[in-house]
Amino acid sequence: MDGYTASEMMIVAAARELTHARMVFVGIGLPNIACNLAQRTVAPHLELIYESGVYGARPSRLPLSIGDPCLVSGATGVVPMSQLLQYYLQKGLIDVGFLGAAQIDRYGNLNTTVIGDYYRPKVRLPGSGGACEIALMCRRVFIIARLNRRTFVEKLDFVTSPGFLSGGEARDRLGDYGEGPAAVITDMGIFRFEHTSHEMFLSSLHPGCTVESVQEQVGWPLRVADDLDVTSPPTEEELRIIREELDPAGMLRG
Amino acid sequence: MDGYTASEMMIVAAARELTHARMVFVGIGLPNIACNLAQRTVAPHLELIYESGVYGARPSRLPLSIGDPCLVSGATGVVPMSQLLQYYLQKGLIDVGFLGAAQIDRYGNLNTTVIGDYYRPKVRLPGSGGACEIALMCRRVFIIARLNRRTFVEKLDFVTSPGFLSGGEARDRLGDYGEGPAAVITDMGIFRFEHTSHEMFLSSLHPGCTVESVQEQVGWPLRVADDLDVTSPPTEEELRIIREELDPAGMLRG
Amino acid sequence: MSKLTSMREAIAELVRDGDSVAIEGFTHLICFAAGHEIIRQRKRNLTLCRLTPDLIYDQMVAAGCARKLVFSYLGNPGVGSLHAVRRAVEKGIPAPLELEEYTHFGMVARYIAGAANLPFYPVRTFAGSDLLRVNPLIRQVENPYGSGMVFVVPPLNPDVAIIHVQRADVEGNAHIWGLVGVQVEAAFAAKRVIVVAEEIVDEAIIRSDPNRTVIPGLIVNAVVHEPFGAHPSYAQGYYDRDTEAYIAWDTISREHQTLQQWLDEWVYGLSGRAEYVDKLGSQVWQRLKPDDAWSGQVNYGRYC
Amino acid sequence: MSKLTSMREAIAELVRDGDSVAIEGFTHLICFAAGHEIIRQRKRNLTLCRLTPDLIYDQMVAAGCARKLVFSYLGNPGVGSLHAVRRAVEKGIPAPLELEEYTHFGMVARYIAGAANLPFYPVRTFAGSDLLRVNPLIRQVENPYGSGMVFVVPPLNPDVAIIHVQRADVEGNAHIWGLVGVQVEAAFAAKRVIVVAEEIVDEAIIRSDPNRTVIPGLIVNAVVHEPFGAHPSYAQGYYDRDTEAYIAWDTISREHQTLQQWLDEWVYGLSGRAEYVDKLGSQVWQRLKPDDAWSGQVNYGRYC
Repeated sequence: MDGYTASEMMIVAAARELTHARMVFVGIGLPNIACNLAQRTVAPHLELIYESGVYGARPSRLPLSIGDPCLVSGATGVVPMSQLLQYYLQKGLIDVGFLGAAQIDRYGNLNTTVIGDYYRPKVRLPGSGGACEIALMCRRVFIIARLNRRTFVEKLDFVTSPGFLSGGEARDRLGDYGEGPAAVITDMGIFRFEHTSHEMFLSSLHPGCTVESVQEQVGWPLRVADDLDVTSPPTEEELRIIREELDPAGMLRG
Repeated sequence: MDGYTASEMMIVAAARELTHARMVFVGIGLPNIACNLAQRTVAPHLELIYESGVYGARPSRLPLSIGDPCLVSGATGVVPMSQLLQYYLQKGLIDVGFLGAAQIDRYGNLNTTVIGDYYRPKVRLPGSGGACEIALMCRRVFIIARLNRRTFVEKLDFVTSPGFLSGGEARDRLGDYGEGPAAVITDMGIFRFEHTSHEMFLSSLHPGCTVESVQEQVGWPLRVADDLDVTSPPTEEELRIIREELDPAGMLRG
Repeated sequence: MSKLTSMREAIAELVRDGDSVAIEGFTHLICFAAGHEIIRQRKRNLTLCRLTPDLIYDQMVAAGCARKLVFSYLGNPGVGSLHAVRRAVEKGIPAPLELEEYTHFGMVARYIAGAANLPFYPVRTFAGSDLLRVNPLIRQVENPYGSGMVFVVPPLNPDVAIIHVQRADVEGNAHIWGLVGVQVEAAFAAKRVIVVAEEIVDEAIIRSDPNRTVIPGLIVNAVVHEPFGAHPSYAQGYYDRDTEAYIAWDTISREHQTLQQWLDEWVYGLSGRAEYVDKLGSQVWQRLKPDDAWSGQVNYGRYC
Repeated sequence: MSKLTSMREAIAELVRDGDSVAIEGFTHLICFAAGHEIIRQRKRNLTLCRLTPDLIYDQMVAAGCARKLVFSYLGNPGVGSLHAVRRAVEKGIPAPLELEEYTHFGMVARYIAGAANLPFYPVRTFAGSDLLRVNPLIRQVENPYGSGMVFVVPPLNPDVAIIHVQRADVEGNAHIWGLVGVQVEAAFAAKRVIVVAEEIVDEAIIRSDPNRTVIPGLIVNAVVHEPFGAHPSYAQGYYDRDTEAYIAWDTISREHQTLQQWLDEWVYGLSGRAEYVDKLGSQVWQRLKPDDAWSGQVNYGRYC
């Protein structure tokens, strides 16, 4: 089976990263499907926690926002945001968070605030929401983004959510937070971060993509792993679960 | 009708102090009966709030502790202590608090912690519980105590709950807190605090008591109001409510 | 003591030009009916506080009610941008808009400090973010139990909080279920509180389940009965979020002109929420109506 | 994943000599069954944390389990003194007992800081109190938004919290109604959590009312089914507080000797709570049984 979309590849790659993960902060869209796929494959004990205050959701339909009422009915618990942010997230109970961004730099710092000058913005973006605290406090963070030069930039216009800051030990100096970005999952490949410099490198190419085609979409000279992998394509079972169980209407896998 | 007990006089005197009060932090025992009497007489809109987390209680029996289950069933609301202490008490929503003590000094400071040295106590008392924050944060505080020299002392062994500290502006210097003790209601008379020195003075004698008999029970030279009142004895209606409605078993009015 | 009044009177009496206003609710129970009445009454120079300004503040900004937003996420959730807010920020249309910006946790912490009468609230977020550079109200205090600093935010005490709930009695004692967001903290932090309820119930209903009471009447100034008052947001168990309306707003709001036409038709042209409900039509409410899913009961016990 | 186990195994595995232990519950849901099992297993050098040590810590102190109390109110509520604690403090019988003392608010704030992973928690209590003189852990930080200092307390993170609840599923997701005290904060603050339930229910019961879930299974290490496990404290809707037992304790505990005899008869001499329930006899349980008072239901809605 070689018919699958770039989104399906991203969902499958993200799900596989969750092997043995226990508690994950879920966003809507691809991360949500990736987590649901992981529950059915590599992480049967995965607990999904939504910033809106829900955990143990059993949604009867594909949720359209993290505040969707279908997440509440039949959930294990619902708590005020004050509890969720303090007793779950800040307490360090969450293993994994997913984030997207309008701009990403080589150290996994994220901008979702503004393009251009903060006070005279070219484009005013949504801002942090919970992204800054997720970036700091989840043990590991996965970034999901489609690869292109507007997104993967040399320098952010604004650091909304810290990754490894200026690299090296810069993040450690912030204090006792989560480990930071573990991987960037894109439609062309998977990036990880070097152990000491914490600079992003291309770790795995999705089938059909080349280092050159990836480099074209990245705004800095990209490092590439010596043992560059090729991502295993989605299995039939993975695709079946996505297409038949998680997104039968095809809203997200297109 | 001249047959009434000293406890009944205290209950009635305390209830009358609640004219127009809106929200009161209730203790068990005499304060509880006094508040219930006030609801039926001088303060029909009085809301009773219990440190345990209950407000708008409609107890089906005389509660035996502030955590009695009869306070919960049929109450308007129940909240965690973290909310009660922060959003109600510390927020300044509570008009009136009632406190008792093992020792009281002339400035309305209260000791419920220890008799003797803190580290080698003669008698180890319960400690603050919520008394210290009630003393600081309720707009006004009423102290209820039976008069005797062991209780009304020149100097406290330990300040658990601040009244006016060393008098004068000492309490104001603590910061933005409640007004402090408004009155001390005893079995022999009612004491209030001078406006500037904040020293306690005898304001009203209960019927049958004399200034001399009161002074005998107080461990410092007592000030007496120029216009010393005599407390009006309980009315027939007040006694009827106490005896027939609030304490038919006579547990607290004896 | 009944505080029941109409939305028109509640807004007229309790929301004043220049006020800071919090219409809260995280996705759930966002009181659009109150926002529309504020627009109709042409309130001006408001400071609008909300984690997620959502469509309601986009509409109020477009209508010229706001001079400032205090917020943490400026988006049309699941759809995209808030175009009216962006026009105000990027182009000053219809008027410039001041932004005071936090993270979700920062906003929640500001409400907690406001509700608890604390001069500041400590949080471990913000480290490494440029928010520190653009928001001088995020500060630090020293940890007296060890080394290092802790970030703090100041209290947020809106002049008015508007809290939509599923049911309340006439004194404003209210039950909420489903997402509670920061409704409780916003209500306790505010100087004045308007409770807007899908249903007004006898106090016996409230008293039958006191643990469900999240807003006490003792902090409530006015109670308004406004069924469907949260549409296109939702009320758990009563009606669904109207995702189509959220998507449609993206088109309506792209131009200042079309947005104003929408306001004329759906806000200025209507006397209140009852007309809005009628105009929307029964087929919309049929589409949004969920099936039943009952909670089951617990026994509080009667102690005699 | 079921965490269901016996009280014996839960205590043996999760409570270790030298641990700090919090058996919480404000008047309501105090887990005497766990305290008795700790006595039976002769755990030693425990630091016992609770706002109100109540009878259970009086018994544990008398049994020699404790080296320290962290607390805010040392009394037999509505009755008088905790005689065993007083003997330990005043006379060193059976051993000296260290005290670390706060107000109720101070203790609650310590649990909140512990649950929230904050290095301190600000409170406006303590001003003017001699507690400041005897407890060096109550400190101050400067208000960065104005003049003046604010009192703070450090986090309290017990090694073990034991939380009694009305009902839980086998993973430890638990519903509580009635007084909740600081059960939630104590549970999140603790390194290990034992949930003790009057009833073990199917997870469908928990899921039917998610707003009622106050303890999530994800922080729970063991679940114990122990009906009547809170006696002489109470479980709202299940049984009343046994005031007679609280009054009787005043006499039993006045002498070290009579107290030890009581421990022999009611703790050491029994294998566990089931025998205790039998020994107490059905007439006691009849006396403590409340009539029904049902909460009514709410509709969460099924969204398809």
